[in-house]
Amino acid sequence: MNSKSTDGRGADRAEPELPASGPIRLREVRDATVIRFAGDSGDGIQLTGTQFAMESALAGVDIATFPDYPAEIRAPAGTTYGVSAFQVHFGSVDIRTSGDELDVLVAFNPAALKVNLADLRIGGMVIVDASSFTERNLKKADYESSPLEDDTLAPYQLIRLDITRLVEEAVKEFGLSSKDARRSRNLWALGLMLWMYGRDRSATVEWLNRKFAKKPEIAQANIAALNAGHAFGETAEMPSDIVGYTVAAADVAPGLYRTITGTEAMAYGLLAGARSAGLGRIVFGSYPITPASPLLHAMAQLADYGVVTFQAEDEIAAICSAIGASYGGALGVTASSGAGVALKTEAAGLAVGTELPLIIVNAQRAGPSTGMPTKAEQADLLQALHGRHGDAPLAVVAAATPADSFEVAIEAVRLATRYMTPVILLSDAYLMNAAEPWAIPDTDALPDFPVEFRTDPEGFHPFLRDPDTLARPWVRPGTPGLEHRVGGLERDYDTGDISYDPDNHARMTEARAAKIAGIANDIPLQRPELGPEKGPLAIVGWGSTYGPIYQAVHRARAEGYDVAHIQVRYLSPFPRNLGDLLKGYERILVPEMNSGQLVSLLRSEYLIPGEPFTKVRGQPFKIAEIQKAITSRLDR
Amino acid sequence: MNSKSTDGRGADRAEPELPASGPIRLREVRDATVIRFAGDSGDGIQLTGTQFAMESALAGVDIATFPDYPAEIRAPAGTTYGVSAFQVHFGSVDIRTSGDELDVLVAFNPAALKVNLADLRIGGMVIVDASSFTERNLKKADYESSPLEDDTLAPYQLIRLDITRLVEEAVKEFGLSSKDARRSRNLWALGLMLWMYGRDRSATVEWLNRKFAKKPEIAQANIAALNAGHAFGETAEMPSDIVGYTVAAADVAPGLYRTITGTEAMAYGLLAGARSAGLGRIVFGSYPITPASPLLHAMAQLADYGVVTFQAEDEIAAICSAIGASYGGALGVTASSGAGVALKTEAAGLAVGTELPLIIVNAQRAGPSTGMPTKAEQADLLQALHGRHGDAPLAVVAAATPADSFEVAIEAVRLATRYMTPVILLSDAYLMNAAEPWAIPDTDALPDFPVEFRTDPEGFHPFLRDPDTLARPWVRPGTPGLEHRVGGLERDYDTGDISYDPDNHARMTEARAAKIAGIANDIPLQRPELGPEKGPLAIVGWGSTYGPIYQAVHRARAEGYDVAHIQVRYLSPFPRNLGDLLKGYERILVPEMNSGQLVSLLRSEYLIPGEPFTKVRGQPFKIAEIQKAITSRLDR
Amino acid sequence: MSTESTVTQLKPAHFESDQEVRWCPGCGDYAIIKAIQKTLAELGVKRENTVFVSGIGCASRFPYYMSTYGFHTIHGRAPAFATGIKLANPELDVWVVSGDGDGLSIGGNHTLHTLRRNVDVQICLFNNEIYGLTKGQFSPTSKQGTLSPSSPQGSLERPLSACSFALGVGARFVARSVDTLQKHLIGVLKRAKEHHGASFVEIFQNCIVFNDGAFSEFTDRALATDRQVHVEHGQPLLFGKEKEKGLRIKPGSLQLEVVTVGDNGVSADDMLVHDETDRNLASLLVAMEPPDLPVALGVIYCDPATAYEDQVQSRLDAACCGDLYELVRSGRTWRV
Amino acid sequence: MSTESTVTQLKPAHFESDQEVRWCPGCGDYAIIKAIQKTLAELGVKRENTVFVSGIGCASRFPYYMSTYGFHTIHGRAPAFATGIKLANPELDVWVVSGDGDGLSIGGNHTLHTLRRNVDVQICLFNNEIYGLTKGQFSPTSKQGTLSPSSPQGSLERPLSACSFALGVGARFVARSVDTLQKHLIGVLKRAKEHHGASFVEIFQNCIVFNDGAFSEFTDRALATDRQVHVEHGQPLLFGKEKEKGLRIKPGSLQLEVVTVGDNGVSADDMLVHDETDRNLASLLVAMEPPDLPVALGVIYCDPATAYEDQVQSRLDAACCGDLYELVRSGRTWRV
Ligand SMILES: Cc1ncc(C[n+]2csc(CCOP(=O)(O)OP(=O)(O)O)c2C)c(N)n1
Ligand SMILES: Cc1ncc(C[n+]2csc(CCOP(=O)(O)OP(=O)(O)O)c2C)c(N)n1
Ligand code: SF4
Ligand code: SF4
Ligand SMILES: [Mg+2]
Ligand SMILES: [Mg+2]
Repeated sequence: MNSKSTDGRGADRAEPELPASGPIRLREVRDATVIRFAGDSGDGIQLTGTQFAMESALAGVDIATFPDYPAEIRAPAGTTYGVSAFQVHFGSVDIRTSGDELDVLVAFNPAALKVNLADLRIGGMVIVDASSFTERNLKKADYESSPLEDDTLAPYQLIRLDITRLVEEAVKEFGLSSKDARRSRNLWALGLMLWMYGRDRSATVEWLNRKFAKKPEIAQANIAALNAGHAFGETAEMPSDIVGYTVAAADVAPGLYRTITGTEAMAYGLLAGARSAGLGRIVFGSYPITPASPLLHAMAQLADYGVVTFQAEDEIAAICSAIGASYGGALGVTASSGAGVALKTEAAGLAVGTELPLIIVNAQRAGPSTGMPTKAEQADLLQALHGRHGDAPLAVVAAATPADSFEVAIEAVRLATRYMTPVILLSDAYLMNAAEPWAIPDTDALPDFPVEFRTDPEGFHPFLRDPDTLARPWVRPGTPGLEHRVGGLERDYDTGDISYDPDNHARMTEARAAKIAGIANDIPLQRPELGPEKGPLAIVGWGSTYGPIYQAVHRARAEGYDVAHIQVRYLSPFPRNLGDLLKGYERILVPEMNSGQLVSLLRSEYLIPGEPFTKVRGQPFKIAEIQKAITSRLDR
Repeated sequence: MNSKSTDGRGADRAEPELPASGPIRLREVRDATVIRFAGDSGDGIQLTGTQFAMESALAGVDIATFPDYPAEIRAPAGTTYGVSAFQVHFGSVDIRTSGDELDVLVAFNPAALKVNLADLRIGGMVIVDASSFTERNLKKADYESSPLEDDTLAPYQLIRLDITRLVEEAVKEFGLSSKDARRSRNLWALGLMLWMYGRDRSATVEWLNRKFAKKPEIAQANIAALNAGHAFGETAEMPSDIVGYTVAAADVAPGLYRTITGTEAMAYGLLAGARSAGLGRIVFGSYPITPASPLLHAMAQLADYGVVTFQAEDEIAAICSAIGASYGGALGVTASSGAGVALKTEAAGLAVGTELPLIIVNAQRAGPSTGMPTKAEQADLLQALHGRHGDAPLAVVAAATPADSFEVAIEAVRLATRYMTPVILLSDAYLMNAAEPWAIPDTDALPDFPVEFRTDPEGFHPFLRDPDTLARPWVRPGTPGLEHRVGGLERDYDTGDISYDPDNHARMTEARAAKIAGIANDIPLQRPELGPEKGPLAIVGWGSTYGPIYQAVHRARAEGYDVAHIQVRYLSPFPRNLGDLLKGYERILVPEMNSGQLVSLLRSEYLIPGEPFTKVRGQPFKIAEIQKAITSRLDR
Repeated sequence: MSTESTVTQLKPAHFESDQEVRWCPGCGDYAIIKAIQKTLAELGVKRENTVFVSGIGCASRFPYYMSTYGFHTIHGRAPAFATGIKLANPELDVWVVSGDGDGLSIGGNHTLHTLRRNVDVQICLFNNEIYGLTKGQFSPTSKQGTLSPSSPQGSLERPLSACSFALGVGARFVARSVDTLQKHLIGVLKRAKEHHGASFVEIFQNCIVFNDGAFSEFTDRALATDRQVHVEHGQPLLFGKEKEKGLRIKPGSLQLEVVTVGDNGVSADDMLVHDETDRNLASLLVAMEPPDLPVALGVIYCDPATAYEDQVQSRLDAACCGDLYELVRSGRTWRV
Repeated sequence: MSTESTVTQLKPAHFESDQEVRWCPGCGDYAIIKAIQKTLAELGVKRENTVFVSGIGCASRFPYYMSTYGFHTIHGRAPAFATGIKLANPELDVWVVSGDGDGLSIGGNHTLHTLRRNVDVQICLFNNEIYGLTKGQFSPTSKQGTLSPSSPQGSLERPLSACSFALGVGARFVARSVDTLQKHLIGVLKRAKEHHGASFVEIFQNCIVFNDGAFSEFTDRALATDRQVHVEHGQPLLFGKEKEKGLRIKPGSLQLEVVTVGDNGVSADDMLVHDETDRNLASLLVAMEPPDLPVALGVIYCDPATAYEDQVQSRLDAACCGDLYELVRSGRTWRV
């Protein structure tokens, strides 16, 4: 988490103080812990995890979460492909990933155990609802024999609880059907885990009362289950080998915090950027696609903030509507993934040719083609740079963490409007869904870069370039005297009219390239996130590999390895000192969730022997994987 | 021209023998000459040029031609943007370009003079139809005063002829309206030029009789005009400072020849490739776009050869129909340019994922966006390699000359069918329209690479890979027992079923990459076209820069410069020795009609400091430009 | 497999693939796949000659669950792939399975031109009036005001009528049925398969998760008989519990109206008789909406015309396999 | 410029840009641009509030020749750009100029959904039944058998009827005119401009170079009066030299037929009266083809509904410009 200090404007507002953690038995103390709740799509796993994360955050520990739902379609109950999971990594050190191995796995049925057990560290704790390990469920999960009976779970600390029965008891006073009662299993488990980490339950109770305001008996039953789970831990009913853990609060920068997903941060950032540019209206043209749809949904919530969402008939219409909106004087934004982004490349070329501002968000997912729609990958970088016909340069930036998406989105808007260019904003399936605490910024203190629409007819032509930025003027249709035509045919440098003149084409091609290259003078110089400016080894990352790289470098350095972490936010153009900086290291290692795309750009651009370190498994890197790569290169 | 020797099968056929050039006055002898006919779209310029080229070819000289039409829309007569031109480069040395500067310009009106004069070499000859230099026409061409009167033409050898009047006289016996009479101006001029270079007229006469079989009087009038022009040269009426030229026959390899455009060669090559693969049916799915449409038209002529052309509703449907056809067991081919190619990238990704054979022809034109639709550029190379979402490797080859398009097309079919992969075949606006003599191959001697469709259900699954090629089996629907499903979702390596397994995704991603990389072992090693295998300088080209590079290197070497020409036909994968070969040169210069795309690939791939030499003017390089680049780098 | 496929008469189960069906429990798609498998079995088609082509969507997962040839392509483009398959091999029997988003939103244009060209494929559009696979956004057929993740305040767009669209673009076979009406659906599918040329079949399909009850207004047991008219060529357009109601042209107008037998002297013969070759009648029928008018189900329009690929094929047959050498040496040549 | 644009009443010439018009001499587009310039002048619109958006094609060069705002976009997508412009600024008056290839082939789907959503733009489709700019290939509206570079043996596809398509997808304004009928065309264009919501205007346009005389069958002087019926709301559907012929519903059917006043007792009042709000009548009218039936020209259908962007705008107006800080600090927060 990128914890910038901030005094927000909240100082004058009443905020909950850090809850004192309640009276507690002997507890082990841990730096950080990773727990995962897993069960059927129908078991309310996502809510359980979110609540646990919230209570932890409220307790002031740092957190990172990651939901992992089944492929898009709701699968039949009990099947392995119907398993839904939610992982929470929390601790007193700063947390930048959702964690490698699990310390605790809570499995509501055999399928959930089957799918997730591999991620549990040897010796880790697995809590199961024994009552769900029926013949039928075992069969659905392809278990020959019950893992609770055979020695499948030998390497782990197994806690078998008859959660279903316990819940039914807890709620029977409310006279719910046993089917409805089972629905509270997740809250019972949540109660137990909250107890285990000495967390408060009040926020959850509040939330349940709000959520079921219309059905108080359901609220009551759920609260009863929650308390029962907590009590179960507290009381002697708990198997003796279990003790609660304490995870002390992290020392994060002071300020007002909330948790935020990459999707939310992106939506807020786009809006903040538009406000900074003085643009009252965003036209967000999009077509649903996993994992970009959540951004469409988030933007649709912002109608009260001058955001128009247009669900187009396809991705082509989506980007075209956004370009049209920019021509019309609003901020045009479009977002998609995979196949949908491919469909936008023709129109993106028009935006390059007509030099209109435009934001194209690409929530990358595993390809090629439909690939694995819910899984993360970084394989669209070269497409972002070169995936258009003709020489069609534009700006490309990438978000590094969920919260970082806010700042990167603002920056994208700044570049698009200042340079009259499309900007591709790269995110991915992991970043969009992952969450982390976010130091709420003072929105009055955000950068200010108001657009000046041209209104003066004097000497105007549509491709008259600003000497500094080489940007052409932006004109709002409706402005008298500035009526003009733009289009995809090559334009005369001096008049903006159609031109087939060979020299003019060369000149315009150079101007378009020079304009984008010039951005390098308007962005921060590249600095390492961690480690020295020269040295034996630099780990160079972009996008969502930030977390694992940062942690790996952090740990390696703690162990005395001289390694640096360089995180490239600006991918087109590169910061102007990037080449020199990189040449200061003997070795360059570039971890990417693709077949080596950034590394190929660095090699071509700077002729440095960057080394690819690739992972195309639709999953984030594990800290350990990168740490191993570091040590193996520096040992010897 | 790539004059491979061939004895064709024509030996047993009666072919016209080399015509003895007629009795001729004192003639200067020239190696090679470039002449250009220029006039209104309506003046029959293209026919005139084509006929001149044909007569020259029949006379055994080597030729290269290039038509240059106005932008797509027919413009009003007499305007500069309505000017149509046709250039013929012919000579006794081998000709590989349509020529740099003009030796002779024939201008039918002021606009034609205005537009083309700049290309005439100082001292060159300009022949004008004086009678068309009227007030009105001069104004349309924005001439303040008549260039025939002022000293605009001082640097040149001006021949002002009252062609219109001369033609009217020549044809009056046929009682045509003077409007119809004017229509024969082009033939009169053709007659004159044929005389000037001592060419025969019989083929033209034949052709006129055929063309106007239904209107004999028109045929007669045209022939009369043709003869009159010729006679005009022959007789003393010719200004004294004009003499005829002789361009001796080139010593090209023996064989049966015809002239061929890149479009024709591509169409024939695709058909030949399908025949070599044993595929009786090609489904050519396309949507009209300049400059790819001519290929659609050419394929539409091949219905009798098992070619189905499908004019789809758009480029997406076009490529999808082609992929569907390949799934159905035919050879699917699609072709487009610029914007149209961009629209195909999503579906191309599906062809990569489902591993189906497919040929995608890209007739590159000047971009970005609509750009300059009739002009040539090479700026889609990086798009061809990287312009898809996800890691989606495929094969990319490029044609170097019009005739070469035939061989490259066959090779594209071989790779597509042998490796079950889409192949992008790069051409451009210049190659598609340009023509050169072609040694007609013995079609029985063409390579043979029959496809073996899988029919055996034993142990079959759709992604079972051939151990050598890593290609999956190709199955014709209709085959009993092999019913199977393919799609865009990731497939299990061992069963072909849908799989979201992370390790499997990594394995399949590697397999797809390895398959394409493996092609490097199945293509010729890279060899220089000219010059040494090691040395101070290599000029590396791809596509239509072949001609000017070859000539420039040829000339530089003749002048003693130690330079090599390397022409890369295979762009993905590169020939396996390319890196080593290039490392053998001190300097690498890469001329490209783009902002430096191949050079960026070479730098990234081999870490060699390749130097870009770019030209983005929508026009081919001039030999002199490249020659100068060579000498400037080797002098000192 | 190979052995089975030589069996002349296959059972519905023979058309199931070995893949586990992964639609939500209770999804209307289960009923539809059963109906299609039954249709194929009853028509006695060969699996190896049958190809299911789909785009992307819940409905589009269809091919994976069939034991025939199948191609799960990309979103919206299935009709174009299907056209290519028919051009490669007109003998194949090609079915397109699509959804309201796949076939009418992103894919509307391909559906349009495939119907216009009259390519001999069966286009089955599973209309659940929602984007299922992407978790419930409104679609082009969603009712105005639909609350969805992308329309939290209710969708603003006026819905497209799939069948009016099909008729407007020149489809020669337009039919409609409902996932839950097994017998009726199978009857309609058989007609679609038998029709030579493009057949368009809209199937109302319930998405139990994201748009449950979208069609209950006319599919609820209680309402069905009064709100559905099952059209049959040559039969009067009657409906209602005792077929006591019927349709006729409101005199002096071009509107349909419901009349009840017996009411001011209306007799059964006054009712309009269905003529499936009458395009004008078809457009009136597909436009009917409850509660005022019943929903028309069945083969609403069928007026065959030559199929596109037949014309292509006959041209190829006319003159095939010209000699390659003759071709390349065509035009003027010379010998050196 | 700036000064002119403050002049209240502009002349047609004021709507000409400084660019040289580059259509082929004799192209029907010249007449159409004149008509549109005259329409704008007569309606007294402001240049600065007018935007012409086009795709790619000869017709689509249109915006370059107008002195208003203009956007020459990419092939087939103009309606989507136009929608974006209206969403950015609903005040602007947006015209889409497209061709039969641009608007019905590659762009068919965008035309469809823009009409369905009822975005307030005027879509002028210049239908010359050919791809002009790319030198004459057949288009989706070309007659079957059209000889063209891509159909040397004649095209096989059945043509699309632009207006049947528009009605089928729910357009609320559908009209037709001809390039050469200046007065009529201007009248139709004015109605289109006045109609709030999407207006679809098909203009038969002669491509003198690649498809000359495509419409002569009903535009030739000699034939015009007998083969064109100019429809007007509330007026009987009469045509012919002396308006002696008329249209009526063939009794007991849903077909139109031509009857002549006087013939077996037919009187002028027996003729059908045009009701532009009747969608069913409209579909019959647009389907009429010579020689049996006259071609219907004029405003064939007009039945306004709320425009898409008006609904969007009213939502924005309802609650605008929320406080950013309030937004980002929403949900549960804590202080460290
Ligand atoms: C090019 C592209 N755009 C978007 C998507 C995401 N997507 C998949 S299915 C779908 C719509 C599904 O709705 P529908 O076609 O009605 O099928 P259903 O799921 O309702 O059966 C969308 C938008 C995609 N896969 N590809
Ligand atoms: C994506 C794309 N595909 C194809 C083309 C080539 N193209 C330009 S205009 C056109 C069709 C023109 O026909 P129409 O729309 O009827 O306009 P017209 O020229 O007849 O006025 C085509 C295919 C293009 N420019 N872009
Ligand atoms: S989401 Fe709806 S359409 Fe999709 S499988 Fe589930 S119920 Fe069926
Ligand atoms: S080609 Fe046809 S449509 Fe295009 S400008 Fe010429 S005449 Fe007009
Ligand atoms: Mg749906
Ligand atoms: Mg047209």
